Amino acid sequence: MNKPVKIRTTNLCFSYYNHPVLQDVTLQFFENSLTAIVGPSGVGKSTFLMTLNRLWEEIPGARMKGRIEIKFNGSFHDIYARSYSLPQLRRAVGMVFQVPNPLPMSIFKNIALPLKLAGIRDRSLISYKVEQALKRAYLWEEVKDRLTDSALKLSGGQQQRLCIARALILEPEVLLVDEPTSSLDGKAASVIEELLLSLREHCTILAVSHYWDQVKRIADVVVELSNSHHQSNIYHHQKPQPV
Amino acid sequence: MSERISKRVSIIKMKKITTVLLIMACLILGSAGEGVQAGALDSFKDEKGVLKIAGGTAHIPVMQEVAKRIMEINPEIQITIAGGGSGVGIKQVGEGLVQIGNSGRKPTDEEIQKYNLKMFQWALDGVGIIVHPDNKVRNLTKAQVIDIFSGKIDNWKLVGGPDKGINVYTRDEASGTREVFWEKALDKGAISPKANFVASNGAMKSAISKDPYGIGYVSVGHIDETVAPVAFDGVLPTLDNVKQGKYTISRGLYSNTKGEPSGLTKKFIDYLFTPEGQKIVESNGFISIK
Amino acid sequence: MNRLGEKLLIAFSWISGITLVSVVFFIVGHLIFKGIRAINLKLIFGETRPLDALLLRKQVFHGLFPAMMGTFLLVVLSVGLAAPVGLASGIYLAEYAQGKVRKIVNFFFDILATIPSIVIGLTGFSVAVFLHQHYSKQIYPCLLISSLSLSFLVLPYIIRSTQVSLESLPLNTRLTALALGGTRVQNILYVLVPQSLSGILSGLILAIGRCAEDTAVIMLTGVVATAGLPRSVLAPYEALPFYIYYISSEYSSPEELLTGYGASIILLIICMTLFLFAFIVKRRIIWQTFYHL
Amino acid sequence: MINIPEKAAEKLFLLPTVISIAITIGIFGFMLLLGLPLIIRGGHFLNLLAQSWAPGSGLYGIYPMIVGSLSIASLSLVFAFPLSLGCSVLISVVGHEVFGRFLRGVVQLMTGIPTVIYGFVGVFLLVPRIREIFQRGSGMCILSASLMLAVLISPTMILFFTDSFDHVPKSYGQAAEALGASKGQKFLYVTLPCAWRGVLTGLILAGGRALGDTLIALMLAGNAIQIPGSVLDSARTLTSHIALVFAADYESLEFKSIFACGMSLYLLATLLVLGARGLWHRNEGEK
Repeated sequence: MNKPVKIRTTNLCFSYYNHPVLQDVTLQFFENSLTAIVGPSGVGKSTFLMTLNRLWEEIPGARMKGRIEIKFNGSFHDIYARSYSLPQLRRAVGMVFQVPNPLPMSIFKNIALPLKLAGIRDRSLISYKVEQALKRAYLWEEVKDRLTDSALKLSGGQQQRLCIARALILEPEVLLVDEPTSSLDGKAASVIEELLLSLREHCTILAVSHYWDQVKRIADVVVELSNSHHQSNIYHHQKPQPV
Repeated sequence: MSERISKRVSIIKMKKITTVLLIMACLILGSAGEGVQAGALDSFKDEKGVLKIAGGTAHIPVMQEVAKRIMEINPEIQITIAGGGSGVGIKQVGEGLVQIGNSGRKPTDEEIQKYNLKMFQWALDGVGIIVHPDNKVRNLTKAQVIDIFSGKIDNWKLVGGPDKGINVYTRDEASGTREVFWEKALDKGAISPKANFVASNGAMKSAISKDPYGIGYVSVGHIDETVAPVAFDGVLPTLDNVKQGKYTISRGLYSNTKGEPSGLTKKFIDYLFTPEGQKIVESNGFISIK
Repeated sequence: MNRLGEKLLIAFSWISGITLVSVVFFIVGHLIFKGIRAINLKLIFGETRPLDALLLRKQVFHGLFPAMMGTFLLVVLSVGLAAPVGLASGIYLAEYAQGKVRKIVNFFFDILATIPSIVIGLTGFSVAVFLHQHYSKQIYPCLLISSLSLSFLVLPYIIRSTQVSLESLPLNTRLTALALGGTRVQNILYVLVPQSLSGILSGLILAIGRCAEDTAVIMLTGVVATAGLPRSVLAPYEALPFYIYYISSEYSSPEELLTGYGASIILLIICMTLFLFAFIVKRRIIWQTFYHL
Repeated sequence: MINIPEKAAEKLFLLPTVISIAITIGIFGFMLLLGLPLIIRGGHFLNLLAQSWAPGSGLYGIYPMIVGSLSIASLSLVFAFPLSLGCSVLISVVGHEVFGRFLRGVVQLMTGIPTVIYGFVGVFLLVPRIREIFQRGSGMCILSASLMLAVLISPTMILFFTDSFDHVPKSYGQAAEALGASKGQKFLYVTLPCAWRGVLTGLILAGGRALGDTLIALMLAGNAIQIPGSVLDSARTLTSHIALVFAADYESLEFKSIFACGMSLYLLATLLVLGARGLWHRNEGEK
């Protein structure tokens, strides 16, 4: 792989209530590529994603050791450094969950939420950005006439794209995606896959996936986390170029 | 689009706030009402504020009637009336918790001195023994009364009634009625621990009116057709008998203030002594002191 | 266990259920049967014209209006005092407190919830007397002291309902705003609290109901038999439940007793409505009020 | 946009929590402070609990009130427990489609009936009946108060019982059913053994409500200060003692005795909480 490295983890160990989940994970991820993270269930794939935006810190009983660096503005930053701002990290590292989690408010408000959290108040800027994010998430055409409707009225696939749009509105450099199609039917899933491929141009994507066929379709690189106790095995595959 | 909606919401909010403000304004402005002409009550017209009364429960009907008349004339005045008993009245007025503390007994010299009390006796009253109207026992000797209340006599048949247990009702220690009854009828004898407790003269009357085998004591002013008075050593507790001094379990009704009363408090007490006030006293079954 | 035992168990449960239902119907029926003819405007406003009374132009005598207003003010003041403290404590318990601290805090709130109301009333009364003796002669048992004491009484309801509704939110919802770069406070204010609004609201309604029905606290802290409308929060006042208690022991005529029945029906309707409402609200989503565009 | 720094926000939420705890402790502090003169005079708090009430001879013990409180509360539990158990069996085990749901609704509504209304109805409906039926005493007695209290505390118990029955994992019941157990057997051998801690906790909490209630005992129990000899005797509870004496002379020892009552009630409440928490938490630990 000839792309520059974006993220590197060193000797990452993780446990829930003293029960080890990840042990000694040392990995690299490349800019503007989509890395699929695979492995048997319970091996800590979702957990691994959450170490990259420090979201695990909100879950009781979790412990982590090791070092994670992400390259922002040309240099690597230790995201666990004391001086590092957590909200800033999470704005730069977006996340999409396995089950779509729109909040019970309108479509517009859902997507504008990250801006509100970031303290942006300029209404015309917000409207513009919401539109852009929806377009990037292939959702604009479907919802542009009903932005004030509740987000919960959307279909599952639409909800998941809404969540992606919501993560994209802050223009993150890294996007963490946790089995984004597992709760969707085939058609909705393929829209999401297409979307992820297009997003690669703008950010580094780490996607957890269960389905090998899906991995083969979308991944530039595949990383397998295995159950073996001391070392997580890593395989780098060159993705077959789509025809 | 979003702006329009948020504006609409804020208009609704504004409307709500205005309504609340309007109601509040009404509450404040509305309280300024108009008075009616009424002789002895004229002096209350330029008063306002809260007058608090507590203590003797025998006094309550009179207090309520006077308070009603005053508040009708001038809604700016709020008069609150609480019971509690004579002891409470004296204590609370002494501590400055209320402006007028009523008592159905004379405050002791110690109390008068400690709190610098001024007392105003505005009526004469008796404490009568009462039973249920269906109870045929209508006369008891002092000795019988003492034995009944101490629990020694515990069946009505021992005093000429039906073969039923006697249910004794009494008041708590703060009661002036109890104090007077205990002193003058029971010669400070014991009251049975089995006795039921009630909290006021009114409560005593309604308790006895519901209990066919009950016996209790109550301010003469509270006796009506729902209960039957019992002659004490042959003398019935009636207004006349108390007035003529034949009925010995009698007492004054007092209103006490801390120091010389002034303002609203003074006017209230003065009103009790006007012919109108004394008429209220009489219509409530007490004996006018004039 | 044989067939007979099983039959007995089921028969017993039916007997229990029918007994309880009939007791409740008997109690409510008795009130309504005896008191329904007392329910009219005169019961509430006495001889005063309702409009005059509502605009506070005239005092109401021999009517429930002062007692109802007293109860209303009591509820507003108590819940107004308890709500901010209760909400904040509930949020702290659910979102910040951990480990030992959390256990200890929980324990104290359990105690606060179990202390008999009369003990809380006694405390309020002692505080009033203490303040009167040491600070200001203006303070004595009054509307404010009652409201303060009642707010102690309902504090646990508000804390618990807030805590429980926050804690029952799914992890997915909890993480949403955080993953989008929200701070903890933003997450609480923008997502968690609005999402648990119905639970919090039903807790508040329960608190209102508790304030409206309590008698033991107020009888020690400033309610009196006759007060008219309270002119200030530092004055004694009347309240519906105390009126019912007072009438039950001191009524002097059948008419007065009838007003007691009337007052009971009114209080019963108020409390039942509040509780019913609390049960309904819990299930209904009312986020619209918060997330308006 | 509210932008409160994280640390400040935590403090902001902590402060009311500390206030609430301070209130909880403060309530006991006040009881202790104001009851102290009597405790010192009585020599010992425990003495006070065991002494009888005879102001004439300088005894201000609250033993009769403790006996009153405990006997009224326990008798009400005796009435309410089987009734509540039966009702909760009907709701969650027999599960009659119409009546079960109706009963649950009635029980939920019952939690909204004000105590003073139970007292009011008790005075005019129950007391005269008790007097007529037993032909003894005034009708204001432990029995009347306990019966009304039983109605008051039943909803607490029923809601708690049904909740614990509903929380027994469905699979347990199914396992029993697969072995050919009937509904009644399933309840007796599976549900009840699994839910007994919940049942006990509900019993404790209902007992707490019964001990802490003022109005029903005040209005229906007659308030005589004596050690009751039978359920038809009049008695005074700790709570009604406070309600009856609170307005007395503040400096008298009689008045101070109500703080001893307050303290006893507070301590009883604490004990009940400890018991309920102990049971409940172990219960959760097992799951």
